[in-house]
Amino acid sequence: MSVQVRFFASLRELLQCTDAEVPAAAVRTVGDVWHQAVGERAPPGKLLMAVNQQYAGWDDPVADGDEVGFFPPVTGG
Amino acid sequence: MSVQVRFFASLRELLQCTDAEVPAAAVRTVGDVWHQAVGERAPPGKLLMAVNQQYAGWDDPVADGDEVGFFPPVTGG
Amino acid sequence: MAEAGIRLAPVPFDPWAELAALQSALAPAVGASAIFLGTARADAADPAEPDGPRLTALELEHYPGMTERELQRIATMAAAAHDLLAARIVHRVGRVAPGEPIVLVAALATRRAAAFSACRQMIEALKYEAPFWKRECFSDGSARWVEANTPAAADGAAIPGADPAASTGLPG
Amino acid sequence: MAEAGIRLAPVPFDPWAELAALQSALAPAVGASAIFLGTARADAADPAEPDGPRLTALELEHYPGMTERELQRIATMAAAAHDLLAARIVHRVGRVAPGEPIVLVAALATRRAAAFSACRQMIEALKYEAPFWKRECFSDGSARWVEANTPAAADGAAIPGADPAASTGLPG
Repeated sequence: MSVQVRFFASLRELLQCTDAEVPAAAVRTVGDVWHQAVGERAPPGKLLMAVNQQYAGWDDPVADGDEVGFFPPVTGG
Repeated sequence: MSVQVRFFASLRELLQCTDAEVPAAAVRTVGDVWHQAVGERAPPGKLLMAVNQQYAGWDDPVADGDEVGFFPPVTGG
Repeated sequence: MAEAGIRLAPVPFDPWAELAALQSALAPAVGASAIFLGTARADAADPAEPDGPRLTALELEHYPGMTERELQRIATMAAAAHDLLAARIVHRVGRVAPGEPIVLVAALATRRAAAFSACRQMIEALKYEAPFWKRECFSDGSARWVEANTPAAADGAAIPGADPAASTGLPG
Repeated sequence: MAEAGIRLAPVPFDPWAELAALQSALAPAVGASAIFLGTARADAADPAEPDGPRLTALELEHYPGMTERELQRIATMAAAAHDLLAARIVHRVGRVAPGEPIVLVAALATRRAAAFSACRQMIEALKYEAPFWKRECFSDGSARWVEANTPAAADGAAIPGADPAASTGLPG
């Protein structure tokens, strides 16, 4: 009964967070997942997020078994 | 004392003209070269022309030793 | 139905061999192929100091699973929107040396307008949507994350809605 | 100063070998390469009769001297306008079989916007300004001259002033 949380690239280094797991009962939205995993620290100005590997928003719902990713602007290509 | 005249592609076939030479004294402009080489036949609606291998216009001047090319719209690439 | 193929390459790849195979598989239906190849440059760490530390490698991180999914979505959408015969995206991951290919985007079509538009659409979408992150390593041992790709508008092409951050509803 | 190279190919050429050599000569300065390849399609003579006679060859006539001059002008202008590291145009002449390359246009730059713009500019200029003429030969033994290239506007890109006919001052 949990939500997997993943951090990438400079955000992972900034937070010094490895991937985490938060209790599903404690979160309703992506924003909740951030605060459960990271604490009270405000998100950086440009933060991207995904639920189950699809782009999502701060207020999007999250359910048991979901995977939530947080990452900085992408710089591929 | 002459101007070389060259025809290309469908225009060459249409006119059944091979390359030609016209006396320089008889021509002042590209248009004069056309009529000296082809006769009274009006030019086709879409005709391109070049003097010394650079695009030119019907009224551009022509001098002894010049090469004048007439051709249809280009279709390369 | 257009072939829309994508691939992550953990080691250097040969874009020309890739293209030769794709082209010969689809000839003589193809009339126009538009191709973009992005390669790693040996830039100076600081443009103001051209004799200072230089880039010795790029490290390309990605989001396994999501990255492939995004690339496939981008290729499939471009193939459908422009009626392509084939769309192809190959992107390196891992450590990339200067001069090596990073990304190959190819659009094969009957006519050039479709090929060009699709190729451009794919690389712009990839730059702003595909989860890759570049870390630059320099000859003095320092390293830094690239903060953002060049904005599309400043780079000569306005790509409306290409920035997913604009629609996340993030406060602030 | 950018290398702006052009070549007429009287026999089939390998675009990928051409590009591999160009790219490796300029790496690691190059960051973005935009490439267009035009190839001969085995089209039906009449689109309304897909099972009718098909194209068996293209015959490409050119204006020796003027064609090279125009291609060189086009490549040099694009290289200068977009600050390219290299511009390259290769164009077939003579008899071309379906599936074979007709034209290769490559623009190598540090950044993608310049590469794309230069590549597109070169192929559009070539289509409307370089003196080449295509004759289509079909499986029933018939042949016809292609009358004009697809207008740039209908093909998705308005190229102001690309039609030299507009400025010839021809009466009528």
